[in-house]
Parts: sequence; structure tokens; C-alpha cells
Amino acid sequence: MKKFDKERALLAVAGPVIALAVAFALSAIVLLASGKNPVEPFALMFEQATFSDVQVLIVNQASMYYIAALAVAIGFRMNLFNIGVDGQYQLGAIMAAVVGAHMNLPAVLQIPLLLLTAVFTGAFWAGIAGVLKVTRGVSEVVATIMLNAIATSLIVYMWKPDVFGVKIGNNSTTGEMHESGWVPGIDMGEAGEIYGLVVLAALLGIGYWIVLNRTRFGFDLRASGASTTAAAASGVDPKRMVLTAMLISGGLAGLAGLPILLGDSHTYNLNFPTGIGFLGIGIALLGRNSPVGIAFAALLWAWLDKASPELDFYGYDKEIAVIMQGLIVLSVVVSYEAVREWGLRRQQRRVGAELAAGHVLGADNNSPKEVAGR
Amino acid sequence: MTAPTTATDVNQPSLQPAAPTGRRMSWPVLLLVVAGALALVSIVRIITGADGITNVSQMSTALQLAVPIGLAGLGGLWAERAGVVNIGLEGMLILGTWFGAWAGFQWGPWTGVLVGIIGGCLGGLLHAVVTVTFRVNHIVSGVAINILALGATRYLAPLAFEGHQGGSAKQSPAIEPLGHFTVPGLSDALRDLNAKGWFFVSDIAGLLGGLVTNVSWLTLIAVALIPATWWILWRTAFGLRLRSCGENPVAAESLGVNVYKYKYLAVIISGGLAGLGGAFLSIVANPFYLEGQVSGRGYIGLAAMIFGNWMPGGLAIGAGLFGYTDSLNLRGGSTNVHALLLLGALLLLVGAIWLAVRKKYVHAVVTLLVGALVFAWYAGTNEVPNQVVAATPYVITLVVLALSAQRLRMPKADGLPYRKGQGG
Amino acid sequence: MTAVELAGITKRFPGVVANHDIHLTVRKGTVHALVGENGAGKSTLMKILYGMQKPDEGTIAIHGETVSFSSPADAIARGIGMVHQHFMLADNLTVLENVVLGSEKLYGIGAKARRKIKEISERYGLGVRPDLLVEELGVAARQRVEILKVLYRGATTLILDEPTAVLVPQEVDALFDNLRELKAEGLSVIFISHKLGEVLSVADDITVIRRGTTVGTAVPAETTPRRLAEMMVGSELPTPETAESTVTDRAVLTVDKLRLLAPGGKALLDDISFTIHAGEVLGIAGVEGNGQTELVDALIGLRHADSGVIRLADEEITGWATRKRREEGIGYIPEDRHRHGLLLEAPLWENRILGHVTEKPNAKGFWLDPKAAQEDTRRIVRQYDVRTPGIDVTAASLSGGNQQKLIVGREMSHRPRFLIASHPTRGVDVGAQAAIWDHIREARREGLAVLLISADLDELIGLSDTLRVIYDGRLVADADPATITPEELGSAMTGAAAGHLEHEETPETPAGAGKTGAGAPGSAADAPESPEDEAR
Amino acid sequence: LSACGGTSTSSDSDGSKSDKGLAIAYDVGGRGDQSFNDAAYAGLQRAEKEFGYETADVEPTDGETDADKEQRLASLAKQGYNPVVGVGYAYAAAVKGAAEKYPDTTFGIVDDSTVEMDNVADLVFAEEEASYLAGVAAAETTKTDVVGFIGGVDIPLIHKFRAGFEQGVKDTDPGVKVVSQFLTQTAEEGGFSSPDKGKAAAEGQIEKKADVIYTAAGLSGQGAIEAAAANKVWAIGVDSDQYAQEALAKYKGSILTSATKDVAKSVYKLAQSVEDKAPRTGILRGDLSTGEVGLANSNPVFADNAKLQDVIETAKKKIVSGDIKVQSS
Ligand SMILES: Nc1ncnc2c1ncn2[C@@H]1O[C@H](COP(=O)(O)OP(=O)(O)OP(=O)(O)O)[C@@H](O)[C@H]1O
Ligand SMILES: Nc1ncnc2c1ncn2[C@@H]1O[C@H](COP(=O)(O)OP(=O)(O)OP(=O)(O)O)[C@@H](O)[C@H]1O
Ligand SMILES: [Mg+2]
Ligand SMILES: [Mg+2]
Repeated sequence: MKKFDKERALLAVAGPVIALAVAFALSAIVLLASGKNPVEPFALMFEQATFSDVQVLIVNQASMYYIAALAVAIGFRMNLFNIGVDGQYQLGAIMAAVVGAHMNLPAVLQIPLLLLTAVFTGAFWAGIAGVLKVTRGVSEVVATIMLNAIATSLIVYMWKPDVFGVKIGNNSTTGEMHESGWVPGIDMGEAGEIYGLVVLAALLGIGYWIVLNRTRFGFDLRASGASTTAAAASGVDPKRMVLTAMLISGGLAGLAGLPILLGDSHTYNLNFPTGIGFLGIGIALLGRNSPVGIAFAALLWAWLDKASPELDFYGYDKEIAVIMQGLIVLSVVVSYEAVREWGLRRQQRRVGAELAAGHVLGADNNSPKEVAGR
Repeated sequence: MTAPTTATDVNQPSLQPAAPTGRRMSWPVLLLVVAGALALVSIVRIITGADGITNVSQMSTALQLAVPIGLAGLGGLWAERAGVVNIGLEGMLILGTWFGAWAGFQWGPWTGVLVGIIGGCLGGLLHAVVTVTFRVNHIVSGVAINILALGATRYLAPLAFEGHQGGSAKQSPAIEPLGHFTVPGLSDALRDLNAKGWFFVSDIAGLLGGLVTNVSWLTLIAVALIPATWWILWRTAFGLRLRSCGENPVAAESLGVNVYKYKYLAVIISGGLAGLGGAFLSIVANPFYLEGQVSGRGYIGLAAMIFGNWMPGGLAIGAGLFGYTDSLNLRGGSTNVHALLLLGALLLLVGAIWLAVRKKYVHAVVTLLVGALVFAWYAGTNEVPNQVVAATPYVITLVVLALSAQRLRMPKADGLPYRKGQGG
Repeated sequence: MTAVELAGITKRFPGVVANHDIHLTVRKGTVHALVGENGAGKSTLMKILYGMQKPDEGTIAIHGETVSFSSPADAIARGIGMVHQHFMLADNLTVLENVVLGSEKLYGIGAKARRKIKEISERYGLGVRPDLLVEELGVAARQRVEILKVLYRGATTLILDEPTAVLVPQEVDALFDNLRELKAEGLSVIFISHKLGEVLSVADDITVIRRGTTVGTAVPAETTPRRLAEMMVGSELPTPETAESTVTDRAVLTVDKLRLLAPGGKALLDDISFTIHAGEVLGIAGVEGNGQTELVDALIGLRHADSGVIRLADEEITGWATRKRREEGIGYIPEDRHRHGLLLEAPLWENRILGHVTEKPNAKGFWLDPKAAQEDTRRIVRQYDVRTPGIDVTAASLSGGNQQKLIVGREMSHRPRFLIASHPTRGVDVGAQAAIWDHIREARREGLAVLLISADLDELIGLSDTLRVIYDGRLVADADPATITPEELGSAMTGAAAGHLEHEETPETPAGAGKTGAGAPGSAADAPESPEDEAR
Repeated sequence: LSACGGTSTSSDSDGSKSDKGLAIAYDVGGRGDQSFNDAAYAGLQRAEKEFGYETADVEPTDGETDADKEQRLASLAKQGYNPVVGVGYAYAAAVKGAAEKYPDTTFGIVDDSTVEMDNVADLVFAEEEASYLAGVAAAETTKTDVVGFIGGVDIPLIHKFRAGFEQGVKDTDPGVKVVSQFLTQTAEEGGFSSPDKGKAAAEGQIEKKADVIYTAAGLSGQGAIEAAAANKVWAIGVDSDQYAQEALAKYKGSILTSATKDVAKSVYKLAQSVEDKAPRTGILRGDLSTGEVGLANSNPVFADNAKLQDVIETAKKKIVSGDIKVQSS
């Protein structure tokens, strides 16, 4: 992978680009079928992306998508499906909000304290699924679905006035956090403010890459994802790895709600965005679990989110953006798969050529079943 | 059934991976367990006076709430038995609600049911194309289908429903009811028996009463689909072929089975079942389509299926559990669930005794302690917070899975990509 | 009368021509053997005959009639049945279900089918019980189910792709008796095997293919294993070298009263004790499934002993984790390289790191050192002759033999004190096999202790300094490889003999007999010259 | 990072500022929720008809943040709409932000009183007062001395309905028991949009002998009303006069009355004040005295029951005069 391979690089880019084009085309067909102008909505949405205030919105939203998707991706990297990011980030955020409202340390301590609170909460919640998986063999998919639902109840419980709840108007909140826990944003003047924790998201992305690709632990984790059995034979304790990955994933997930919590809302209330964890799944997939890919995917998704409301003003249904999100995921994964197979075939052709060039004893038998399997 | 070595099999090694012990519960044992559980519930009812936990209406509500979950789960079962994981059930349910209502308000409820099934099938077909033909990761495809179905129905709802009487951008016009039945004498008799409050007998009467009181025809069909699925999958050549695609598609292929065909069929049927579940929601449970109506039932259906060990009977129990706890919750949750605390404590006590008999003393003590805590909670309060009530079905599922997951067994090639001509 | 005639068959895969202008004629009522190196294209050819692959060129004629198959169903309808190299059975279905699958029209899927299965089973003495789950069966029983599957469909032409690879000699004999009976009934059999002795004993005709094309035919009476092998390889075989004993008295690995229990409480391993010294190869013979896998798992640390002690040199390692064991010098060549030895989708250099991620040159402390790892991978590729265009290709795109060479190279690079070699040459062709043996022997000379597990009795006898037989989780017998024959070993493996196996002198079967032994006593085998012979 | 391009609200400046009127931005649920979103829309339609100006109504997206809402409001203000109303307390932060940016535009927010600015009108309602009256009516009507309350979602807004109702019942007849039930914890689970859940809950309460059931659960209420009709007990509707609702015509005989909350009127009044160049701002509380909350009188059985009406009228007077303080949680 080191040596630059033009054809390969071209294909890596061509895959998503073709997929996007297909997705746009299909959406245009949907528009046409419903008797609407198939081009104008896209023109409008592209135009939105040129406005600085919309850009700020996109970046802010993308930062949360990004963290959530990283959390999902680290699970995917070892074949764990952490569907529970949704519950984990919400719990992480509410705990941070509660701590932030009741503790008041200097900012240099307060902010790390809040970050840690969120990390530990998320990790704890994911850890339950992890423990159930390693000790009792419970599928993490089901366990995290259940834990999401339980998290909802827990949050509503924490909102109760005799627990941590503070009613403001008709809104349930956890009370305003102390200012020492607010993370100052990057002022963009007219356009608004970029959340300070966007920086954290970027750092997490870099950290994710380094840990996965440059550390022993990362190697073990990837090995476990590629083949549990081979990893075990190589000395990875599979149970410990599952638990660790789940904890890391949950810890990351815990942070996903903090950009808005510490950067804007400063309390956890009924308006706190939900569903980011589920979107994170789609975004991680789009970004192929790579930190750069996820960044693009998160921005793309946020753009569709933020640019589509404008359509309402022009008589289009903005749901077309949701349709597009679905189509994009589908066509992108299909094209990824096609590209992957193409790459594999190409490689085998190269190996075949090599073997043909060698003599006599090089040729070997095959068991394509294993080749195709994971 | 499992005595691997016999006199004739001299060379048969006796150390083959032994089949997981006790994997298959025999019918009598299963019945005994169910009866035991019911007896416990009955005791709890009598002690706590929470008659609500086993009465006829409770059970009939539970049944109604269980139907869409069960149908989604059945859909999951069909797909996974053929080796395709279907997390897109949620989306297929959504399609079912929309299509069902769309056809239902115009051409009557039965047409609605049919079209709802077709809507689900479309979702299934898409999933099949993406996972079987393009071999995309099944979870990925499912997630995408969920997003797409949500977007598509939202986009289409205003176009189809706005401007019709009672319709809006988020709601379809009302659909004629499908009709339901109550078995005349039986229902009342069971109801009376149930009202007597006798130990065990009344509880059974409640359970059975729920099955014959105010049952929609569609519910009947849904219930019938459980044994039907079992029969088709385990007793017909078609089912054998379908299952073989989930266990070892290459072997199936080597015997001339068209694996693609069966996978396609299974996933389409899976979508159809989910679609039926959706139609149930938008025609029977409510007489109209409403945005957000499905609210996660697809995922719960999937959980019920795993809970049920990829078997129709187990799935029915799983769906029933969700339906039951849901209905407990809706029908005066706090007191009912409070009564369940006692049940939990009793169960833990039984568990502790069992562990002690098996000489796992540490486990037994821990279990006993937890049981005592639950009992203390029960004794010290009169009600549980609403939040506990809402979380109950999920907590129960987790606990049950934690106790039984190691015995679960999914189809061997479930979720794996398959390509024709790969057989070695 | 020809049962099958394949003419001019050509099949191309991306980058490989698997079959090129192959001709094959099978007479009715005969056993026709097909031999060739790994990857020569035998299985591909058979899959074409069976309708699983479509030929790019060429024709197939069955009983003189030209046919074209688009799926196995067509072939089955023409009376062709195939027992595949890798079992084609669904573990979680019953034997009955596996047998009737795809041919439900014949006798349904119920009682009638069950009766028919029992009938066939009795008639051919297969001893198959229809209602067991396949996962409960051992390898030999699975093999018989496969054969039953074919017979159930009323096949007149049987393809058996390496049916004997997993069988012990006695089982091979039983199989051959079955084949002869089938032949007598007028069925035709196509038989593929790497064990040339077997081939010579059972076949009526032999076709040799090399690198995808027919290079000749032979009549068993007129050829020797060595000549066959040379036809397969297309050149003179290397003459085996003599090796002296290098056994020292320094114990490297000591196992004492090892016991391992299954979840149900049944003992998988019981009372296992042995010592391996520096420079010694300890061979374990046994029918698959008698505890070999568990023993290896216990030694590498994938499972932990329920009682007993394992010692590496002077240290007790019973409680150590796998990683620690590997760091302290236990090397591991796994039985199933795809499951335990490789990350198929990862590049070669990452596979070089696998299992040694904490060691130099792969890591510097906490950090990976990809540069050094890549450099060292290049060295392994060179030194161990791994045929690959580069170290960035995925392991999956390498052929099995080359994958195995990479694994051996990786394990040897860390200078292990003790090596677990589990079927180190399974499915590897003659040339690569010899190279792998050389590497093991060389390391042995430098004081490596080796635990060798192999189903290839010749390999076992040829390479080991000491032999033990495992049966039902216990070491039931030991033998001296210098004198023992595969047959004698085979009978101990079935539990028929125990204790110290003494060789009974039969002059014409010298020690270390080649591939000829099994099932072919007194055949035309020219033992000392047999290709994979290991003279000691 | 540097902002490239102008902001969406500064770049294009098609000056048609003056001629636009009321704009509303919906809360989750949007148009068609048969609740306050629809009511706000009714107010908008009335304003549009009477003032003959251009209006706008915009839907929210799922999982949006305060910033998105602010963007939406700002965009409306920027296009020249005045007043701009955010429907639902969720708009609190957004209204505050947008009002700062557009001091010349009047903003309104429904169901929230926390935004105190010169150009913001907080349109809040004393739901608890109407609910109190509903409680009085229920306590007077019940024969079994058990009445039920069904709330859609367990949130403060709905707690107000319950608190008022319970107080009304208790004050009228301490012997009457109130059973209450929330359908779901969060709106995402469908508490406001699941008639089947409403029905199950109502059936459960009826089994516990409740014979008057007050439902504050949006669309889910339809199911409760259906169950009440089927079991021949009384239902009390909410928000609008459900006796008059087309969708419920089949069951109207069982709808005793409805606790109304006239969002339409207060939205309209805000638009009117802006049209009259005298924008009303500050906290504009709709209560019994202003008539923006109350009990519907369209069911003749209810309206003609003189004794009942008497009691209610007395209670109403006491509330208006301040003799009775109705709790809101
Ligand atoms: N699915 C496939 N698609 C393309 N080429 C394949 C496929 N499967 C196998 N090959 C080719 O076959 C060759 C042999 O592959 P394989 O790994 O199966 O070796 P093998 O010798 O059969 O392994 P083993 O000895 O373990 O059975 C590879 O070089 C590869 O190019
Ligand atoms: N599905 C496939 N895709 C690509 N290449 C393949 C495929 N199957 C086989 N090959 C190639 O064809 C060659 C011949 O394979 P085949 O399996 O027929 O060998 P074989 O003679 O049966 O070997 P063995 O003795 O190991 O069984 C392999 O080396 C491999 O390169
Ligand atoms: Mg092979
Ligand atoms: Mg082969």
C-alpha cells in the first residue's frame, strides 16, 4: 500500500464519486416522478453550502457526527456492532451536564472533568454490553438496542425534579452548567461560532488513526476484526479485546454530544439532539471506517441536513434529502464492494502472473472458499 | 439423540466437538418451565393483589402489541435462516405502514393489507439485490434501507394523503376496520374463570381468554404464521433448501440448489412479513398511517428473534414478552410492575436454590443477595417510578439473554457473503 | 464403452489458466485416477464435469452423448455424483437432511427417504445413521455421508476428490473395498489423490495433469510412484538427504499429567505427559479429533489446562497467556492457516507482524515499526521463496503453499526454542513440502524442539525422533520411527494396539516407507525412492 | 477557518421586505399533528385571510439543534416576515438568538415564557386552569368515584395538565380517585402519535372502574376516546373542541367536553397587533380570563347540565379572581 499506485488511487476516488452521481441521479428521478424540477433543489442546496453561516452549521453538526461515527467505526474495525452509540452519547452528555451544573472548578480542571465524565459514562454503558458479550455471549447488537431503550428511561429519570431536573418553562433541563465548563467557540463573526470542541473531534480523528495504525494495540484490534481466530492464536485475548474495544467505543461515543453541550446549549434539555448515534452508523460506513473518509462523510451528511431546510421555501419537500442520504449510503456501499472486488481480482492477477513467471513448483492448489470468506 | 459412538462406528472419534449440551429443550421440559413460570406469576398475583397482571384484557392487549413485533421477528427469521441478516426490518415495517394505509383508505382494508405486504416485499427485494447480488455487508444495507424507507414515506405521504378527508402530510385518511371476533361462549367463560382469582387456573384462563377475545382477523393470521413458518421451513423441501442456504450455501449449490433464488425468495418473504406487520400497525392497531408509527419495533422484532434462538416458537415467546410488558406498562404500569418486582425476587430465589444444588455456592449467594435487594425494593415501596416501568421489557430481555445466550445458535452462514462457483 | 469423455477443456480464471486443453476418457466400470501437483487443475476439471464451473472451451460427453451443464443439478440428472475435496455438509442439519437436499423429489424428505438411506447404508456397509446432526459426526463418518449422498442420487459416475486425505489406512482400505464393489456393479469412479501408492493400488487407469494440461496417462502395472511423481512435476525430484539424530538431553518442553475438560465435564485430554528435548522432533500420530487440536491449544495457550503442568525449559508456563508464551519462544505453525495463521485480507507485511507484534523488528516499545516489519517481510519472501509480486498484496491472493512458506518463515524468524508444527505441509505440493521440511530440520539441528502433528504418516515417521499415538485424549502408545510402519501406527491410532509398538519384521517393508504404504501393501511401490521419503 | 462567502441572510437582498406577514416555524410533529402546530396554522390562515398578506410556515427536521432553529427563524425574518412565531418551547433559545439579530421584527414563541426581550411575545397558556375545570367536570360526573388521566409523554408541559386536573378533582370531591398514566417517556417513542397506546391505556383505566377519562396525548387521544365510547364511559378531550372534530364524529356522544387551548387565537392576536403597528410583547398569558383556555360547551348533555355548569362556573370565577391557585406541576 505504500507505493503510489495511480490506477488504484483513481479507483478509490472514482468509487465514491460515481456512487454520489448515481445517488443524485436517482433522487432527480424521484423528483421528476413527483412532477418537480429535478435540478433546482440541488442547485439550491449547493448554493447553501456557499454561505458562511450555513458552513458553520455544517461544521458544528459534522463534529458530532464525526465523533459518533468514530465510535461506531472502532467497533466495526473489530466486527463489533455498537448500535448503542445513541444511548451512550446521550447518557454521556447528560452526566456531563449534571456534573457541570453541580461542580464548579476552574476551567482548566472543569473542562477535562466534564470530558472524562462523558467518556466514563459512555464507556460504562457500552461496557455493560461488552461484559454481557464476553461473559454470557449475549450478542452486542441486541444488548445495545436494549441498552438504548433503558438509557432513555434513565435520562427521563434524571430529569425528574427530585433527581437532577430543573424545569425551565415547559422544558426539562439539568440546570445551567457553570461557566467554567463552557468551551469557547471560534468566532466567525456574522456567520456565528464554531464549537470549540470541533478541535477535539479533529484530534480524536488523528488519535484514532495513530492508535489503529501505529500502535501494537491498534494492530491487535484490527487483527481481531479481520479474524478472531487468527488474532487469538497470535496472542490477543479475544474477550479482553472485545471488552476493551467496547469500552473505547463507548468512551468515544460519550463525547459525541459534548460539542453542542459545552459549546452552545450548556444544559441537557428536551431539545438535545437525538439519533446522532444511529446516523453515526451510516456515516462510519460511508467513510469506510477510515478517519479521513468519515470526515468527508460527516460533512456530506451535515450538508444534506443543513442545506435541505431551504428547500421548503421553494416549494420542495426537504425529505428528498433523507431519500438522498439513503440512496447515497446504498450506492456508495455497492460501489465500494465493486471496487474492492475489482482490486482483489487485480491483485490475484498480479500474483498469478508472478507464479507463471516462476517455475514449476510455484503453482499451488486453491481453496477459494476461504478466499471469499472473512 | 446424541450418542456418537456405536459398535459399528469403530473409527469414529469420540472427541468430536460435542453438541452444546442441552441446546434443544424437549417439549415436556419447555412446557414444564412455562407452567412453572405461570405458577410463580399466579402466586405473585395472589400475594400482591395485582389482578391486572394476568387478566383477559391485559392478555388481549399484549397479543395485539406483540403482533407487529412478532411479524417483524418472523421476517428476520426467514431472512436469517437463508443466511441474510436483515436489520432493515424497521424500514420494511415503515413501508408496510405507508403502503397499507395508502391502499387501505382507497380500496378497503384487505387490499391495504395486501399492498402493505407488497410494500414490505419491495424493501426486501432491494435488500436482496444489495446483499445477495452485490454482496454488500448485510448490516450496512439494512441501515441504508431504514434511512431510505423513512425518507421515501415521508416524501410520499404529503403527495398521497394531503387533500383527502382526514389526511395530512403526516397522517393518512382513516381506513375501514378489518373486523375482529370474539369466540362467543368461550370468551365469557374464560373471563368468568379469570375473574374468580383462583390460583393458576384463573391465570391460564386469562391467557387463553386473551387469545379468543376481541381478536382481529389479522392477528389470527399473524399467530397462524408462526406454526406455518415452522412447518414450511422444517417440514417441506422448500424449507430445507432455504435453510441449507443459511447453513452452508456452497454445499447446497453443490447439490444443484439455486442458492441465489432461495436467498432472494427468503429476503423478499422476510420483507413481506415485515410489511404485514406494518400494515397491522396502520390498519388494525390504528386505523391510519402516522409518521413515526413504527418507532423501533423492527429492532425489537430482531431482538425477539435472537431471543427466540432463530426458532418460530421461541420468537413467539420473545414477541409475547415484549407485548406483555408493554401492555403491563400501558395498563396501569406502576402497580403491575411493582408486583413484578416480587416475581423477580422469587425467580432469583429459585435461581439461587438451583445454583446451590449445583454446588455453585458463590453464585448462589450473590443471586440470593440480589434477590433480597429486589425484595427489599418491593417491600419498601408501593409503586415503582414510571421510568422503571418503561425500561422493564428491555431489562427483562437483557436478563433473560444473559441467562440463556450461550445456548443460542444462529445459522452458520448467517451474514456471510456468498458467490456462486466458489465451492472448493 | 466410455462413461465420460472430456475433450479440449480450457478454463481460465483471472490471471490463471486452471485448465488448458485437457483430455480425459473414463471407461465404464473402472476406477480412473487423476493425479497432479497442487493447483494443477484437478478439482477445477472435476467441478466442470460436475456442472459447478463452466468451461471456456471444450466438450463433455457422457456415455457418448455431448452435454452442457449449467448447474450441478444437470450433472446429477446425468448420473454424475461428486464427493468434494472439502466436505459439503451443513453441520446443523441432520444426515438425512444433508442427503436429501436438492433431490427431494426422489423419495421426499420424510420416512421414505429415511428408509432409502438405511437401505443404501446397509447395502454398502456405510453405517450411516440418518437422524444425527452432521456436527456430531467424525471425519470418516462425514466422508461416508458424502458417498451416501452420491449413491442416493443413483449416480453412475462418481467423482472422489482427495477422499483419503483425512482417513487412516484402515479406513482407506474400507473405502477401497467399497469402490471395488461399486466398480463391480458397473459404476465408474474418478479418483483424485496425492498418495501415489494408493493410486497405483486402486486405479485401472491414471491420467497425469501438470499446470492445467494433460501430460500423459499411465497404467498402474507399468509405472512406479517415482515415475508418476516425475511426470507430475515435470523434472527430476531431489534425492532425499540423510539426517543424523540431533537429540540432546536438554529438556525444552515438559508436559506433566495435563488434563483438559470439555464444558460438560468430559475429559478432552487426560494424563498427557511427555518431554521434548532440544534438537528433538516429537511426532504425535492419531486420527483427527482425538485431542490433537486440544493439545496444541493447551500448549499455545488458547485453552488452559484444568490440571497438570507445562514447563518451558525451567519455567512453569501453565498459566501463561498465549502472547507471553510466544514472546518466550514458542513458535506455532497452525493446522488451519486460514483460521489461525493469517489475516487473509491484510497485506503480507501485516501478516508478518501477526503473532509477534510485541517483538522486534515489528515494534519499538508501544509503537509499531512498519518500516522494519516491511523490510523483514522482504527478507522472508526472499529467503523462503514466497512467490509473490510484492509484500503489499493480501495474503488471500497467495496460494496455499506460499502462504504456508510465509508462516514458516515468520515463525522461524523469531528463533523459537519450541515449535508446534501442526500439519505443516497439509495441502502443500511436493516442492514446497520439501522446502518446509528442510527448514524444520535445519532448525532442529540448531537445537529447536518440535512437536509435530500430522495426518501424513510418512511425514510423521520420516521427520520424528520419537513417536507417540494419541487416542481418545490420551497418549496410548509410543513407537520408534526407525522401525515402525504406517500400518502398525494406523492400528494403534484406532485404539486397537497400545503400549510400546514393536515392529514385526517383514523384510519387504523397510523403515520409513513412502506414500505407498497405506492400503497398498505389497504394491508396486518402490519405497526407498518414493518422492517424499525421509531417510533418517 | 475563515468564512468563505457571505452568510445566507446577508448575501441576497431582494428588498421585498415590507409586504410580508406572519410566519410560523413548527415544532416536531409539524402540520397535521391535530394539536398546537395545527392550531398555530389555523391562526396563520386566519391572519392571511384577514390581512391579505403573504405568510409562511416551515417544518423542522429531525434531531436539529437550536442553531438550526435560529437559522430558520432568522431566515424568515430576513425575508421580511413579521411577526415570526416559533411553535413550541423548543424554540426558546432560537427565538432569543434571532430576536437579537433582528430587533425590528417581532417574534413570538408558543408555550414558553423564558425569553424576555422587547421584540418577543411569549404566548403561554394556563393549561392547568382549563384542566382544573376538566377535573371539576370529571369529579361531578363520575359515578364510580374513579377518573382517569392519560398523558402522551412524560414532560413538564403535560404535567401541567395532570396537575390541574388532579387538583380540580380533589377540590371538588376528595373521595374521587385519579388514576393516571403516561404513554411514553419521550416523544420519539410515539406518545403523541399512537392511538393504539391511548386505547390500551384507557381500557386499563376503565377496568379499574374509571368512568371519566381526560386525555392530553395529541393524536393518541383518539384511541382513548374510542375506548371510552366502546365502554360507554365519558372522555374529556384536549386542545381543541374534539366534540366538533370530524375524525371523532363517531364517538362524539362520549366526549363530555374538551379543555381547550386556543393557540390559533393568540397567534392571530399577535399578528393583528403587529399589523396594527402596536406589537404586543412580553409574556402574553392565555388563561380563563382571556378565554384562550377553557372548557368547550358543544356537547349538549354537558352544556345543558345546569348543576354541573354551575359548579364549573363557580370554580372558574374563583380561579379568575385568584381565590384558587392552580398548581402547574
Ligand atoms: N475467489 C477467487 N477469485 C479469484 N482467484 C482465486 C479465487 N480463489 C482462489 N483464487 C486463485 O487461486 C490461487 C490459489 O488460492 P488458494 O489460496 O485457494 O490456494 P490453495 O493452494 O488452494 O490453498 P489450500 O492449499 O489451503 O487449499 C490464488 O493464487 C488465487 O489467485
Ligand atoms: N474460483 C477460482 N477463481 C480463480 N482461480 C481459481 C479458482 N479455482 C481455482 N483457481 C485456480 O486454478 C488452479 C487450479 O486449481 P484446482 O483447485 O483445480 O487445483 P487442484 O489440482 O485441485 O489442486 P489440489 O491438489 O490442491 O486440490 C489453482 O491454482 C487456482 O490458481
Ligand atoms: Mg486445495
Ligand atoms: Mg483439488
